[in-house]
Amino acid sequence: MEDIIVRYISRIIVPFVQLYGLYVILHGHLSPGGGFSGGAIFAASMILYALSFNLSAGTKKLSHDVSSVLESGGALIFAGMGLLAVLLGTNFLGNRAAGFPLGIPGNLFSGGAIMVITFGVGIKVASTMITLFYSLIEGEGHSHD
Amino acid sequence: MSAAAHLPALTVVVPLFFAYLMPLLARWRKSWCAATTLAVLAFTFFSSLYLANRVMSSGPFVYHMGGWAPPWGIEFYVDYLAVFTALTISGIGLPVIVYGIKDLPHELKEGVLGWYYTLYLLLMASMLGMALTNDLFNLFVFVEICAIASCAIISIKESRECVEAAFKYLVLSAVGSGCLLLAIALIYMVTGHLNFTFLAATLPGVMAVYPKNILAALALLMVGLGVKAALFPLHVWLPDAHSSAPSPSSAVLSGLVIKIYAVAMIKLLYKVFPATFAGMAPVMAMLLWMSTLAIIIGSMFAIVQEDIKKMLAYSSIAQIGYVFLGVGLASHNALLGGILHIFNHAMMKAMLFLAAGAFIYATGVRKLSQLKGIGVTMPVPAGAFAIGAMAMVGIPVTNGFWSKWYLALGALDAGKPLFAAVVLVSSLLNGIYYLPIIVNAFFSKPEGAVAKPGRLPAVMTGTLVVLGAGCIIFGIFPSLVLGLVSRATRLLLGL
Amino acid sequence: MGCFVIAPFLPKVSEKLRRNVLVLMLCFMVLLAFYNLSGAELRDFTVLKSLAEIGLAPLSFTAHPYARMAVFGFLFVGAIALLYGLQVADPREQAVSLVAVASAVGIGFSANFVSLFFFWEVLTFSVAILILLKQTPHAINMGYRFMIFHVAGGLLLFLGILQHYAATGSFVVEKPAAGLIFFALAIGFKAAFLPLHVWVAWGYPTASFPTSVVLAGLTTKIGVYAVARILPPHPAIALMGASMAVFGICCALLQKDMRRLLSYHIISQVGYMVAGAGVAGYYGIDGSMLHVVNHMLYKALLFMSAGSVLLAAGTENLHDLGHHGEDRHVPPVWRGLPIAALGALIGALAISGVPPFNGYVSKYLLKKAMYGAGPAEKMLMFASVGTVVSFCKFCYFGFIKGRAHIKRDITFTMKAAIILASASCIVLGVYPYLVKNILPYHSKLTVYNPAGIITALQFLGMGLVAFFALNKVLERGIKPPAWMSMEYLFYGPIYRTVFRCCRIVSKLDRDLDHIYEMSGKSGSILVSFTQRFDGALNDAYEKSGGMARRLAERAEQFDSALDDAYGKSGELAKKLAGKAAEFDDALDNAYEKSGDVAKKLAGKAAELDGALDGMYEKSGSHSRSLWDRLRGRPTDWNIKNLNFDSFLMALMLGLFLFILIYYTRNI
Amino acid sequence: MTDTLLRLHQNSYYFFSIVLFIIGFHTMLTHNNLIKKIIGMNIMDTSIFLFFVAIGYVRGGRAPILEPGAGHAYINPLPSALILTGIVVAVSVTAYALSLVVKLYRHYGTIDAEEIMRLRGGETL
Repeated sequence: MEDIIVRYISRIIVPFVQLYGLYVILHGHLSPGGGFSGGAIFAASMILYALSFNLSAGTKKLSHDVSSVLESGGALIFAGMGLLAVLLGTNFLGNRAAGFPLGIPGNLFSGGAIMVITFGVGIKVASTMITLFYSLIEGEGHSHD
Repeated sequence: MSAAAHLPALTVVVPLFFAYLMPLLARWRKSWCAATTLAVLAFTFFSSLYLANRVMSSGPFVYHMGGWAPPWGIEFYVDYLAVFTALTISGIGLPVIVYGIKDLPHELKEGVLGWYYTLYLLLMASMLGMALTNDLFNLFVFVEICAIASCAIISIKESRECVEAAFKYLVLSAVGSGCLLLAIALIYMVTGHLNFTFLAATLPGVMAVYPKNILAALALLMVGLGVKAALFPLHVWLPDAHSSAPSPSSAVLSGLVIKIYAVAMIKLLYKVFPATFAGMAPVMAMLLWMSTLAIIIGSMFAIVQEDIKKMLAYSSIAQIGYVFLGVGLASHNALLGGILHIFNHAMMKAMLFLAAGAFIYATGVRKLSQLKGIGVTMPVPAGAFAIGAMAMVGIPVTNGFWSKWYLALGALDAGKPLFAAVVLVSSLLNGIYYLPIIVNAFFSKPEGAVAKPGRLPAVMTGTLVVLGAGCIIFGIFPSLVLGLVSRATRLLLGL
Repeated sequence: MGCFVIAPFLPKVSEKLRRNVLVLMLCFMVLLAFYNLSGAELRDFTVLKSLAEIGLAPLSFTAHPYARMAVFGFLFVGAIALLYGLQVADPREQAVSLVAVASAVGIGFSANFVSLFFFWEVLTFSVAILILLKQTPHAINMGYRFMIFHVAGGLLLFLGILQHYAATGSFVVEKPAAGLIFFALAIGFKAAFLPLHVWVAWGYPTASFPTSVVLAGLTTKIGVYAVARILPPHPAIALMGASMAVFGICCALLQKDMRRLLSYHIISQVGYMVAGAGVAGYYGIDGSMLHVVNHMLYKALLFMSAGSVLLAAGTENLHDLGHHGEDRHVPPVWRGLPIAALGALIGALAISGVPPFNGYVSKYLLKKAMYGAGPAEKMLMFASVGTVVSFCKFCYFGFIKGRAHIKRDITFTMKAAIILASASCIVLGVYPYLVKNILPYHSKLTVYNPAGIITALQFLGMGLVAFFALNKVLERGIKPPAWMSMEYLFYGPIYRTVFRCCRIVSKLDRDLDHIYEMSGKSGSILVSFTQRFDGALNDAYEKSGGMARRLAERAEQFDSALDDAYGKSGELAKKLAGKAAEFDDALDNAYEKSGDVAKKLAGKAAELDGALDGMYEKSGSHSRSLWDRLRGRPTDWNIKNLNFDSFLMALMLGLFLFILIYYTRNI
Repeated sequence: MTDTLLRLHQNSYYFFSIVLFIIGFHTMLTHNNLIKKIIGMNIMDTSIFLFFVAIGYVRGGRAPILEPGAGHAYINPLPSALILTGIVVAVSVTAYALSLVVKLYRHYGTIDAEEIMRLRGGETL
C-alpha cells in the first residue's frame, strides 16, 4: 500500500495505539481488559504498521524471529510465575500466600503476581498475533512467486 | 509443604512450561529438544506414579490452583480414574516419543522438528489436565488446547492429505467445542457452578425446575464430546486424520487422544450428572446403541481397507466403541472393562501404529496386499504387530482379552446378553481383518520392497519390544492395573 | 504334573542338540504317559494364583478320570508322532507340535474353565501355525480359514463360559448351568460336528506330512473329550455322532488323496466316540474314551504310512499311484516300503475293528453302549462296513496295486515310529487290561467272546464283498461336483456375504455423502427452475402479442398457397400413371429377391442367437460390474464431505435432543 | 401474543444468540468456500459467547470494578472472564484454520472445496 495518507495517519496513530495497548495490559488487574485485550491492541498497531508501509519495514521493527521468541517468553513468564509460587511454598499460581506484595488496592503496583502474569500474557498474545500475521502474509507471498 | 504436594499441578504445568521452552531450545540447542521432552515425559510418568501410589494408599484428594477453594478457584481432583488416565497417558506417551526421535526426522522437515516436541508436550499437558481437572470450564480449555495441538500434530507433515485431514478435523472439532461450550453455558446458567462436585450437588434440585436446559446441555455434551471421541456416526474425520499423520502422531492420537474424551464423558456422566437422572434419561441406552453400531460397522469398514494405517484408524472407531459400550452398560464389570480398555487399547493401538510406521519407514509400503512376508524380513515389528493384532482379537495372554472378558461379563451382569454377543462378533470381525495380515506376514514369501527393508534404528525396535512385552505382561498379570481400575469403577458407580 | 515347559527356542539351537533335547522330551512324555497309565495318584496343581484376586480362577489342573485316558493318548501318540518326524520335520514344526501337544494335555487336565479356554486357544493357534508353516499359498489360505473358524469356535466357548459363570459364579469344569447351546456349538467346532466339520479336510491334508500325524490326534479328540466331559448326554448327540460316522465314511470313499481319505475318516471315527459320549452310561464313556486312545494310535499309524508313501513316492494320490498299471518295471509300493505297508495294514485292520487289534476292543464297548439306541445303532453298523470298504481301498490301491519308484527311503525314526505304533495297536488289542487303571468307569474288558468276534468278522466280510463289487468304481474315484461341498454351499457364501456387506456399508458411507450432495444440487435446481418459470411467464406475456400478429400474416399466406396447390395436382395425376407400370416390374423383381431374403433371414437368426448369447454374457458381466461398482473402493480421504459431516453432526444433535426430551417429557 | 413478545424481548439475548448460532452453522454447512466455512465457524462461536455473556448480565448492572462508595448491582464478571478465554481459543482456532487454508491454497491454487476435489482428480463425488 503506497498511499501517502495512510502512511502519515498510521505513523501518527501507531505510537498512541501502542501506548494504549500497554496501558490496557498494565491495568489488567484494575480495569476491564488485561493481557489479552492489550496484547491484541498492541499487535494491531504492529500489523497496521506493516500493512501501511510494507512487510519488510514491519519486520525491521519486530522481526519474525524476535516475535516467535517473545511468544514463548510470554508463556514462560506466565508458567514461571506459577512455578515460582510453588517454589515459594504455596499452591501453583498462589499469590498472596507466596509472599508477593499486594500493594494498595487501586494503585498500579498492586495485585502481586497478577500484574506480571498479565504482562506475560500480553507479550504472548501480541507476539502470537504478529507471528501469525507474518506467516500468513509470507505464505501469500510464496504462492505468488 | 514439600514439592510432592504440588505434583497434581506440576504434572500438567511442567509439560506446558517446557512446551513453550521448546521453540527457544530448538533455536539454540537443537539436540537438547528430544532429551528434554523425554525428561519431561519421564517426570510426568513418575509423578503420576507417585500420585497413583498416594491415591491408592490414602484415597482421593484435591488440589486448589492458587490456593483458592472450589467455588472461586480451579480444582484438580486426584481420584482413581484420574491417576489411571494420567498413568496411561504418560506411560504410552513416553515410548511413543522415544520411537519418534528416530522416526520423525524421516517424516518431517528439518525446521519443524522443535515445534513437533512443543505440540507433543502441549498435547500431553492438555490430556493430563483433562484427566485431573474438576472444573467444567477448565475442561473446556484443555479440550480446546488438545484439539488444536492434535490438529497441528497432523498438519505438521505439510503434505496435502495431512493439511486436508487436519482442516476437516479442525472444523468438526471446532463445532464440537462449540457444542461443548454451549452445554457449559446452559449448565452454568441454571446452576451457577462450574466445579464438578458442586454441580453434582446442585443438579438434582435444578433438574426439577429447568429440565429442558439440562437435557439440551446433555445432548450438546454428548455430541460435542462424541465428535471428538469419534463415536460412531460422528467418526468421519478420524480415518483421514489418523492415517495421514506421522506415525508417532497417529499412535498418540488413536491411542490416547480419542480416549481422553471418553474419560471426560465418563467423568461428566458418572460424576456430574446424578446417577438417578442418568437412569431417567436414556443417555446410557443411546450410548449403548451407538457404541454397538461403532463396534460392528467400524470393524466392517476396517475389513475392506487396503491401506494399513487406514485400517488401523477404522479399527480405532470400533475400539472406542468398546469403551463406550462399557460406559453405556453401567454395570460394575462392564465399566471396569471399558476403563481397562482405555489403557489396553492405548497400548496395543500405539504399538500397531508404530509397527505400521516401522514398515513404512523401512520399506515405504503402505498397501496391505504388498506387506506379504514382512514377518520374515522384519521380525520384530511384525512380531509386535502380531501381538497387537492378537490383543485386538482378544486372545488370552494378551491384555485385550481382559477388557473383552469384563465387557462381556458386564453385559451379562446387566442382563443384556446381546451386547456380550456383540463383543464376541466384533472379535471375530477383528480376526477377519487382522489375522490374514499376520498370516501373510509370517508365512508368505517376501517380494519387492518388502524383501530388502532398510535398517530399522534400534530405538524404534526397542520401543516396539517394550510395548509388545507390555501387552503380554498385562495380559498375564492384569492385576497390575486392575486394582486401580476396579477402585475407580467402584467410586464412579458409588459402590 | 502334566504341564511341562516347552522349548520355543528349539529352532534356534543346533541340529544335534535339538535332536537330543527332543529325544529327551519324548522319553519324558512317554514316561509321563506310562506314569499316568499306571493309575498313580496325580496331585492337583495350580499356577498364576494372582488371577484369583481379580475374580478369576487361577490356572489349575486336576486329573479327572476322563482326562487321564485322553491325556495318555495325547502324550503317547504325540511322542510317537514326534519321533516319526524327528529327522524330517522342520524344526519350527517340531517346536510348535510340542506346544500343541502340551496345550492338548492342558485342556485335558484343566480344572476350571479359565485354563480350559486358555489352552483351547493355544491349541487353535498352534495347530493353525502348524498348517501355515508349510508356507504354500494353499496352506496359507487353509491355515487362515482354520484360524478364523476356530477363533469363532473359541469365542462361542468364551460366551458359554461367561454365561455359565454369570449363572453359577464358579469356573469349575462341570456340566454347564447356562449357555449350553454355546458350549455345544463351540465343542462342535472342535469335534467336527456335522455342518462344522469342513475344517478337517482343510487342515490335515494340507499340512506337511510329519505334522499331519501330530494333528490327526489332537484337535478332534479334544472335542470328543469335551463332549464327554462338558456336554450332558443326550440322544441328539448320539444321533449326531452316528450321522457323522456315516457321513465321514461316504466322503472318505470318494477321496483320491490318501490323507484326505484319512481326514474324512477322522470325522467318521469321531462320530463313533461322540455317539458313545452321547449315550453316556459306563460303556458309552469308557468305550468312547478308549476309542479316543485307540483311534489316535491307529490313525497316527495310518497317517504315518501315508506320509511315508508321500515322502518316498512323491505323491499320495491313489489314482496317481495306480497310474503305472501293470508296468513290471515299477515295483508295487508295498515292496518298496514294507514297513509302511505293514503299518497301513495293521492300522486298517485296527480301524475296521478286527479282533486282535485295539479297534475291536473299543468298538465292542461302543456297540454294547449303543445297544438299543435306535437309528444311531444301525447307522454305526453301516459305518463299520463302510470303514472296511474304504480301508480296503486305502491298502489295495495305495500299497498293493499302486506302483511307484522309491525316490527316497524313509528314515530310521519313521520306521521306528511305525513299528512302535503297530506294536502298541496289537498290544492294546490283545491285552486291553493295560488301561484298566485309567478307564473312567472300570468297565469289564472281557471283550473276546464269540458273539463279538463273529459280528466283527461279519462286518469285515461284508466290507470285503462290497469292496470287490465296487472295485472298479472306487478305483476311478468319484469327484463330487463343487457345489455339493459344504464349503461351497454354506461357508463360502457366508464369508462372501460378510465381506460384501462390509464393502457395501463402506460404500454407503460415501454414497450418503453423494446423496446429500445431490439433494443440495436438486434443491438449487428446483430454485433456479422456479426462477426460470417466473421469467418464462414474463416472456410468454410479451410473446403472446407478437404471436397474434404472426397468426394474421400466416392466414394470408395460406390462402395464396392453396391456389398453388390446385395448379400442381394436375401434374401429380400424370406421374402416378407412370409409377403404376414401374410397380408391376418391381413386383417381379421382388419375387426373385424373396428367396435371397429367406436365406439372409436364416443367417440373421443365427446371428441373433449369437447376439443373444453375447447379451447374456454381457448382462452377466454387467451385473458383475454392477457388483463391483456397488462394492466400491474403500473411502478415500476428502475434504468435500465436510459439509455432509457437519450436517451429520447437526442431525445427531437433533436426534439426541429429541430422544432425551421425548423420553423425559413427563419428569 | 404480547406475552410471548414480552418474553422474547426479555430473553432477546438468548434468542438472538441461537439465531446467530443457526446462521453460523448454516454458513458452515452450505458453503464450499473454505474461508466462508471459517467465517461461519466464527459466527457460531460468537453466538455462544453472546449466550454465555448474557447469562452473567444483570439488567442495569455495572462493570464489576471496585469503586469507593458504590451501591450498584454488578454484573456477574465470571462469564465474561471465562468468555475471554473462549475468545482466545476461538481466535487461535481461526488463525490456525486460516493458516491451513493458506497451505491448501498453496497446494491447489483455490480455496473452494469442490474445486479442490476436482483438481485432485479421482473421485469427484
